[in-house]
Amino acid sequence: MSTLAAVAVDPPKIEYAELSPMLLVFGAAIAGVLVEAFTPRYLRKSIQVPITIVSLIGAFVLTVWLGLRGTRDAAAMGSVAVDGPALFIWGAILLLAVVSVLLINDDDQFVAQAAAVPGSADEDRAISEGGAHTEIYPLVLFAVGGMLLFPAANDLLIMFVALEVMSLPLYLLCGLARRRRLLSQEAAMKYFLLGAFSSAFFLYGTALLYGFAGSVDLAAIAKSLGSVAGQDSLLFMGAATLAVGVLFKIGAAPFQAWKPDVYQGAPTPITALMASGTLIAAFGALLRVFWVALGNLDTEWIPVLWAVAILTMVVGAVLAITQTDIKRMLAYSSIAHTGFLLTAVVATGNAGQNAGALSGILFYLLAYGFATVGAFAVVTMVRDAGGEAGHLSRWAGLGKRSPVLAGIFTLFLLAFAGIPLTSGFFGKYAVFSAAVAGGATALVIVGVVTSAMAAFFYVRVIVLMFFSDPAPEGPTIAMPSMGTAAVVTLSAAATVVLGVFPQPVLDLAHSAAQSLFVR
Amino acid sequence: MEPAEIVQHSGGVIGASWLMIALPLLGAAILLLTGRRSDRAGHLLGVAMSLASFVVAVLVFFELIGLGADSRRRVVELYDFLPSGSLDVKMGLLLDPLSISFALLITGVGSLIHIYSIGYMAHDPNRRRFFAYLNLFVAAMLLLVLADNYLGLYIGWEGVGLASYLLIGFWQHKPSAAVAAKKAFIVNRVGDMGLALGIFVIFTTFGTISYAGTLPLAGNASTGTLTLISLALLLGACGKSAQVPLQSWLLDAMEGPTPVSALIHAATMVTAGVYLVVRSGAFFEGAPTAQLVVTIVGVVTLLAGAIIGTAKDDIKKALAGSTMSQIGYMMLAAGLGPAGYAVAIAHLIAHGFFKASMFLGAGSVMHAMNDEVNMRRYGGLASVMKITWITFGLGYLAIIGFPLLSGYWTKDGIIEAAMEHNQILGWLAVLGAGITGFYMSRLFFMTFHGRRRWEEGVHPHESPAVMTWPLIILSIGSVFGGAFLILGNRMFEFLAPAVGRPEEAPTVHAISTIGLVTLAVVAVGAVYAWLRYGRAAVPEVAPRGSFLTTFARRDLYGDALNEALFMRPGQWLTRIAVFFDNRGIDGLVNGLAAAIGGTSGRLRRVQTGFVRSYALSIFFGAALLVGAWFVVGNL
Amino acid sequence: MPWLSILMGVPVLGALAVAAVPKGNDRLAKQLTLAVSLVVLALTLAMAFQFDPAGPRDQFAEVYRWIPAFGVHYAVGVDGIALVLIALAVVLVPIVVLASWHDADRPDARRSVKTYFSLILVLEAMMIGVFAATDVFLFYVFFEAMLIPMYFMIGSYGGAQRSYAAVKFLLYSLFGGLLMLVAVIALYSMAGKNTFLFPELIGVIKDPTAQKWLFLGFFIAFAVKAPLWPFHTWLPDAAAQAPAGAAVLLVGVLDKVGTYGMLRFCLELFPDAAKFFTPLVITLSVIGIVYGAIVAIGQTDMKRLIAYTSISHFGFITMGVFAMTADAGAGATLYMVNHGFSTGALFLLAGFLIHRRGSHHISDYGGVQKVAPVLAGTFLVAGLSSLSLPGLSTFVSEFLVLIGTFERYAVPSIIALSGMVLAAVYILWMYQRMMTGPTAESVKALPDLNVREKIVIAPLVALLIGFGFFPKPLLDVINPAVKQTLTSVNVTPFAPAVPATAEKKGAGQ
Amino acid sequence: MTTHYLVLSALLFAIGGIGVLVRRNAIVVFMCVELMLNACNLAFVAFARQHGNLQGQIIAFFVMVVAAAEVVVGLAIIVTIFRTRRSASVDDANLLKY
Repeated sequence: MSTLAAVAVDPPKIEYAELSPMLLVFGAAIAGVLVEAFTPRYLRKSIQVPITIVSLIGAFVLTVWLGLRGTRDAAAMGSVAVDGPALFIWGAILLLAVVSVLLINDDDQFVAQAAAVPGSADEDRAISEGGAHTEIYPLVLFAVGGMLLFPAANDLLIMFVALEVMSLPLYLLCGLARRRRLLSQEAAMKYFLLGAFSSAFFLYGTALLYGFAGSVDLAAIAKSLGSVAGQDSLLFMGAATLAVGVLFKIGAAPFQAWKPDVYQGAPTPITALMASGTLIAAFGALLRVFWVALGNLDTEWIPVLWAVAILTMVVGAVLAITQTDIKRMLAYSSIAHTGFLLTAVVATGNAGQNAGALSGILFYLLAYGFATVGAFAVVTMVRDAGGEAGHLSRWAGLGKRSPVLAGIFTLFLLAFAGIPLTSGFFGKYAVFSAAVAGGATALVIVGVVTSAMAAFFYVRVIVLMFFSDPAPEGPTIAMPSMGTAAVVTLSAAATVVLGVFPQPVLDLAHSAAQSLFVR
Repeated sequence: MEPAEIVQHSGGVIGASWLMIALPLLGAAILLLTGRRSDRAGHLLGVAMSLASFVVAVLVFFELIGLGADSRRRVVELYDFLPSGSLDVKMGLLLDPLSISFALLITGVGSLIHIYSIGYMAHDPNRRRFFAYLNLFVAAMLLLVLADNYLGLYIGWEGVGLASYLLIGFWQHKPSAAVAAKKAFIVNRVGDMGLALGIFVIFTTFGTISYAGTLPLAGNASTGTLTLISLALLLGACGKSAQVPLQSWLLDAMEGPTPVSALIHAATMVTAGVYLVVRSGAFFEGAPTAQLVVTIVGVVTLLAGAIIGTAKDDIKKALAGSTMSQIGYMMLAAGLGPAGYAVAIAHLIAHGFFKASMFLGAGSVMHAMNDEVNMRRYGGLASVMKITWITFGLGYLAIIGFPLLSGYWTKDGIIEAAMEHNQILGWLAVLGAGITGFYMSRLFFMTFHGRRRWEEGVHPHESPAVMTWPLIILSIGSVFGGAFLILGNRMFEFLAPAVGRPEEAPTVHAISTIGLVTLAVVAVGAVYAWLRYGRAAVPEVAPRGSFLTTFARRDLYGDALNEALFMRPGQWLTRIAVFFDNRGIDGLVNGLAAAIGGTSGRLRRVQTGFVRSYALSIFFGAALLVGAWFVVGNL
Repeated sequence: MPWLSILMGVPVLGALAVAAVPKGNDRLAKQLTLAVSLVVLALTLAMAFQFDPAGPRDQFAEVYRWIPAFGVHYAVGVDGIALVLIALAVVLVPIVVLASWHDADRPDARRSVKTYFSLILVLEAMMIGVFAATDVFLFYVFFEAMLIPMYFMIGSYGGAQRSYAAVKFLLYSLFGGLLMLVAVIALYSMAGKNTFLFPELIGVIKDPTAQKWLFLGFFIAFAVKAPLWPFHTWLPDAAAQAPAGAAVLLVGVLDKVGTYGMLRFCLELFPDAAKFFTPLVITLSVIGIVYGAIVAIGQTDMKRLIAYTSISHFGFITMGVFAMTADAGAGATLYMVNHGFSTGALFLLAGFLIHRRGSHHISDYGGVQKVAPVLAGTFLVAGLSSLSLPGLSTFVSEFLVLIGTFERYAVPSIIALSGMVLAAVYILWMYQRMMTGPTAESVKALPDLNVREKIVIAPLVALLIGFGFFPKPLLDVINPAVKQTLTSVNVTPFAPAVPATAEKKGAGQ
Repeated sequence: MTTHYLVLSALLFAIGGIGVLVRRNAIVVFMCVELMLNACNLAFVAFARQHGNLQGQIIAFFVMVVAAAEVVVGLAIIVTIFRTRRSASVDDANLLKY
């Protein structure tokens, strides 16, 4: 007793204000769980949706507030970095999360009773009861919370935890598609097993780096790189396996295999969330790992990432050419875009260049996020008897059946292709120019060649929609729900605005990137 | 003596000489733009414009005469045509004895042919268009001879090419006509390449392309340059004047209506080459080699044309052959330098008269014989169409050089000049004269004498006055023209300011030894012709004839040669190029695309759908990463 | 008064208005489009009259910061070269609109008519912008963005092979454009001036190696656009499949962006590299001239034939650009304009024929001259302009290019001369096959040009003849600009072998 | 001293990894993943001992918790799949491919 009392334990100092966005989201998530527990089924949705949206918007507001307040430091005993990039990424994630939730708010997408066997009696009953899993909302909130924490984590442990907090709900959400449930469940399982597998690598890397540095704090690791000697094998091993974990999350080759399957199988709103939010979060984490923790090791990892980037771009572009499923094609295109983003990651140098590259990446992520969410939103609207009309052939002649929708989708495709006057162009320009400034011109040339290839399959979809005649009994265009319509218009607007007048956002990204990451 | 200096001029009739070109051009424009509306009066407008132009020419001529001999080279600035970096072309007209004599010939003979055409084309629904083209031709031809710089000449040069194209192909519904027209244009284009090249070299040498800025300076340029210029220009001249090797188009050109053959392919356009050579004399005189080539081309052509003329049964083709040959004479003379220029131009003008009269005569005959051109279906026409017979006869006598008629003076002048210059050339020219005597007599007798070999249902009759009067006027020219120009060296003295002159003028004598020899040779040819085609009966279908005959009939295999050398290889080249473009270049591109697609298709298979294989890829990926890291780290 | 912004704004607004026209009312849409395009034409003329050839380089200049982060400006302004090309564009647009009055509303294709016309207007705005841009980045933006409307015009309203042709066109150009993007980025970071303003980038890149690479980046993009042999194979497909009007704008104006870019950017930004690569470029050009002509002779489809003739003509233009003499430069620029008119007329007339007979195979025609003399006549004039007959404006430009090239590179110029003969072959042979000879059964009932079509062709013919005899107005505008360009390339001006001083002596004798 | 533990953990990690690759039954595969996590834990603890700080041990606890959470989610997914397919073999589920 006394001995125990003798030991003075000073309580950890937590800057709750700086963590408020995350806390709000997590709090709302827990509240959601309680709602599930204690309110009657018919009420749940009408409670969950407001909670989710309000909390997300609230979190966004708080983020903005933090930004205005000029917060730039490592909170919670330096384990959570609330710095410029983190705030920008938070803002981006929260915005896209709100948008995605508007998509998710559409029962038709989600299974009535996940436990029910497809085609079985009790599934029919569940459907007839019109029930829906309102658990998806807290799950989404948890995932978003994870996404917020992942890029802000300033030590590897937090990063690991965040990784799991982000991933686990997504594993579940992937399995909740209402139609084509076999695919959905398969996607969930694949995502889960591979995710767990890769996170094991991440953890092992963490362990080794801990062994090397004696700490999992990113700054400490960075410092130790200079001081510790003779442990290279430990260091390299650890760094490499750690890299596996993050590269898996962003879906860089050769760790991209999960992306097409999961994107195709998951419910489209969830795909949208993953393609936008997860990617952004993962990139934030990736940057922290490589720039902060392994910053002084760049001579070693830059060549490695060069290879990875080239491989990723090529694999994404080449494989996408022959895809026949729209979601699968978008998955490959997202792989290609990951590759484009990586060209800026390797473009490190002096602080100025880093800031340039960072702001480029941030802008790209935001632009791409909006475009991709919008694209998936359109995908949800093109349906036929068996749900969404995934197969490209079904999209033939869409331009004649509903010009507006096809036009908007074309806009997104052009943005992906990086045509000027769309957001994608400036994104591409930002990262490529950063890469050139960082001396990665060769990489950029690979980048443009692959984006020329990539352009081919975007263009192919346009050809299908506009130049080929509609198939008889083609897909019907679902009358978009308020949410979906809002999402599409919002994303389209963002794509155009960022494409014509990107300066404000560029400034924002720039000021966010100026301070780089806190150490 | 050097040519007189070129001086600016303004005001007076000379100042208004641009009307010569403008009027016919205007006529053409009106006739083409108003379309069918002007069908009724169109031809009259055409004639009026041509005559007006002639009047202006005459007035200019007299004003020019009025000036002192040494100030007869006047430039009339029109406007700043082509201001560019270093090339700055001011469009202007050069009025000097040379250009004005051409202008007179063109407008004079041109007007007569216009008038003649009223009758000849009376029944053609597109007569208006015909006159529009004729006017266009006159305008272009005048620009050619009047321009004061090579670019202007070039524009007129291709302008007459266009007019000739349009007129040869006037009866477009006849495929043969269309083909002939195209052939004429393309062959001419080959010549034009030469002309253009010549202009380029002139420009790069002198920094300008106006006559005033270049010709007087010719002496400052190296002989090599001058030779290059001259040969390039000669190529152009060959194209336009149907000289070997670019002669092949002229015979086909007879597909056009006969007045066209008379105006363009006998009297005026085909002489443009001679004009070019004489005009550019300063260059040629600086390049003896080039001059030699000119004379050789001339002789070869005059023989070739004559030989072709001997074998043709188509009256127009025969005349075309003779045209070639006569222009050969002119070329030969033009190649002799100042000594030859005058006589060349004199022969050119005389030839303009008698050849035009004969072509129109031939037209009149065809008119009478329902457009029959085969002389083997003629015969004995002398009695039924007197005027045509007489006028044609005079022209015939003139061309074979019957004493005291035009050809006698001008052609002998050429032969003598050639003799003095080079014996071989001279004797070949004499030989040519002999052949001329033969084939022209053949033509004349086959057409107007001997047994009547008409198709049944043909009732020849004399042509209307509107057609015969021009014949009469032209024949007057062909009788006296030569004497007028040659006696007292009139042409020589008149041209001197324009083309310069050797120190002593050639002595003109009515009877010279060479003249007599020539006469004898011609007589032999004529008599032989009379024996074969005048007295003896002419078979109605051409006998197979000897190898030589076929050789001549086939235009000395000129076309066969072109076909073998250019057409066939060209066709092959085209096919190959098209194939290469589709399969080669485009194939490469599409192949690349296909390759990428194929790779993609095969690579997809790697995505087996088995989660464990994905895990494997992650595992190996991790291994690779670790490996790479160690490799890089230990570098 | 912000002339250029207005010139771009009017068509954009017009396009929106046309797009807003209620569905059934195609006629109104067409009339609106025509009106707008005419307004633009009028405005352009008004601007052109205020243009001072002797004045400063960029006139009517406007410079606003657009994206400071990238040093990008919305900067427009015209010199003589840009002015005439803009004029070309705005002259062609109303003609094209009137010509393609019925192109979009074919009964078989259920395609929106008004979209077609609003696309034309959007394209017009971009064409003006690309020539007016004085900021390299802005130029690039237009350069790429232009592809999209043209892509849709070909793809949605073209012939049987339209989607293949459209995709080919887009990918070719996009590929070139992306290479150019790399060069643009590199140029920016190497110049290190934090600006894309063209005037400030002249002569900044000194390092020869860098110049060469950047030059290639720009050049390939332009060579694909122009198109220069061997990057040309997209053009015949695109031009043959596009509706006649679109083909005119594509070959007449869009492709000029390539040659314009060479003259403006490749030469002025990378003079040393340009000189280094000149032999190569001239060789390619000469090959293109002869090759294009020969392949054209072998075509059986009239639109493809015309496309190949254009490839030959673009050879002349690039040759003139890279000859780097005042004459050749002026000639090349003038060539861009004249070629627009001449090929425009040819494509439109071909379009009329195809519209009547429903076939673009030369062999399906014959003796048209007899039934439709005006059509045949204008076709002949257009054809003659394509073989650059003296008296038509195309001759002036071709002559200038050839003589200007001859000043520095005699042999290529001589080889190029053969293009004259080949041109005569392909044009006259096509005319012979289609217009002369006995009238084919299928065209017995072929109607002659109607009033609308006459109104379409008349101005083109007038321009061809007018500038053929009096090119001075254009040349006076072009010459100073070309001189300006050549001074920043600093090439030694041409001097004749026999100096003019000798004239006194020669004349004195 | 530490190295033995590290070798052991490496072995465990490798065994787990190989297991994931070779075993078909989803449950077993998943257990292999857990094995890998525990290998990591061993390493953490070993290092903690070496460095003489508690971080490693604390992390181990975190990892266990996370692993537990993973089990929950994982089993849920696997069970649903099993219910629909009547098989827990990971190889049966390959509708999504190419």
